[in-house]
Amino acid sequence: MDVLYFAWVRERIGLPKERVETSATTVMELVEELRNREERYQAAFADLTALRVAIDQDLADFDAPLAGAREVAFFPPMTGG
Amino acid sequence: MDVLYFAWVRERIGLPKERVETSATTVMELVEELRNREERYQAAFADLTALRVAIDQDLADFDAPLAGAREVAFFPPMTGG
Amino acid sequence: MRIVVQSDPFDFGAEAGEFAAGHHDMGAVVTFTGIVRGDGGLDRMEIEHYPGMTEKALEKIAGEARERWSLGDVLVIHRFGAMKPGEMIMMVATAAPHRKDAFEAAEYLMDYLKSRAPFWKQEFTADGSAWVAAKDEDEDALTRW
Amino acid sequence: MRIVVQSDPFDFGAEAGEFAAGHHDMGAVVTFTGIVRGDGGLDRMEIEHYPGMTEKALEKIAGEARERWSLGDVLVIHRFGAMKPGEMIMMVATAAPHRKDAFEAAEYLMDYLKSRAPFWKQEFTADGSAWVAAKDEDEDALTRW
Repeated sequence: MDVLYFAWVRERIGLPKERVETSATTVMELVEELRNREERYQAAFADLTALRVAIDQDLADFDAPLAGAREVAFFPPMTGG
Repeated sequence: MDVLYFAWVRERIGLPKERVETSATTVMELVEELRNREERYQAAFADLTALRVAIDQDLADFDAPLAGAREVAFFPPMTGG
Repeated sequence: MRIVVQSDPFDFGAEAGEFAAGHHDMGAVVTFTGIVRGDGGLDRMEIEHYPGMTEKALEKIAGEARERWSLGDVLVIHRFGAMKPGEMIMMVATAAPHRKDAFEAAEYLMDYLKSRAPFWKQEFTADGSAWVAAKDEDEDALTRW
Repeated sequence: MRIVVQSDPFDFGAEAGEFAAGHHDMGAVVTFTGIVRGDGGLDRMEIEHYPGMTEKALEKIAGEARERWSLGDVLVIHRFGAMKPGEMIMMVATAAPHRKDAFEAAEYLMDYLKSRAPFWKQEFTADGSAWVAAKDEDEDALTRW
């Protein structure tokens, strides 16, 4: 699946998008996998209350299932308007 | 003093403005004087809850004093906007 | 602050654009414009007003809004005379550092302008004319401020 | 209903004027526009967004407003990329038969757009850059709807 990062999440991880092969069944499992990769992921995912997630471009919860998801995005709370 | 009429008050009385010599000390006394003049005044002032009054271009109450007033206006509730 | 009372049409887009462009230190601009609705077979609307008191009342209302909210600027334009369905009757615009102030001040201006500025609307249809009656809900709207 | 997401500047006055002129059966048009404020020594703002999701989120928010209020039309324009103090960031416009609906729908659009549309602001000053933090009050604003 495609994993996208925006704003300071993108900056901490150092890239806007990557292809991830995973057997994670929930967003939280995916986060755990990414955290175990490298320190920059740990830094980005240190405080989940400061993060939001979207599955296939819809806002979702961290315990949401990933079944069938093509695109998961992580980002800080939005600041539009 | 000048007495002005607007909207359907003007239509009922048949003129927009007139000079009135009066010794009325309050708006209510002026209304009574006008009511005693002719039927068209009675028609215009029949229901005071449907009327508003301004003294020298400021909204006022019917029991407001007229001392020093140069201009008194009677009209229905406003419908601007 | 600019208060305009006129019978001529005004260019809402140009006024709104100019108002917003003039306020680079304000983060939020809200505009409201009232348009003559064509429903009910309306042919035209005529608005009577009280020259002198109208300007005074609008300035008072705008001044009260400026005391109550943190505003950079206020614009009120209100027409009188005859207008056809689709024509703009009036507009208000508010500029503020924050959107809450801009919104609330614009609603306050509208609520007071409706019931406290000396304008009277008369509607003309093929059947004749009728003065628009003030609505209880417009008077009630003032109680929230 | 028109939703526009673009990096180019837009002409607020022209958009507002065209929107209002197109709605002769609506009595009330409300617009909001957000402007880059120059305070705090801001040199420029850059807005990042999530192409694809942005349009989807804005359409959802506008659709919800149309279900909730009696609206004739809705316009949302939101920019991304770099902009200087004084430039317009975004605008919404609502047209409704009555002013209460037009005002409430515009405020609803703004409240949701602030916290639910995937935009992120970054401020640049002479000292460097910082991501704008979401405000608790913006999240709290959603609870009133």
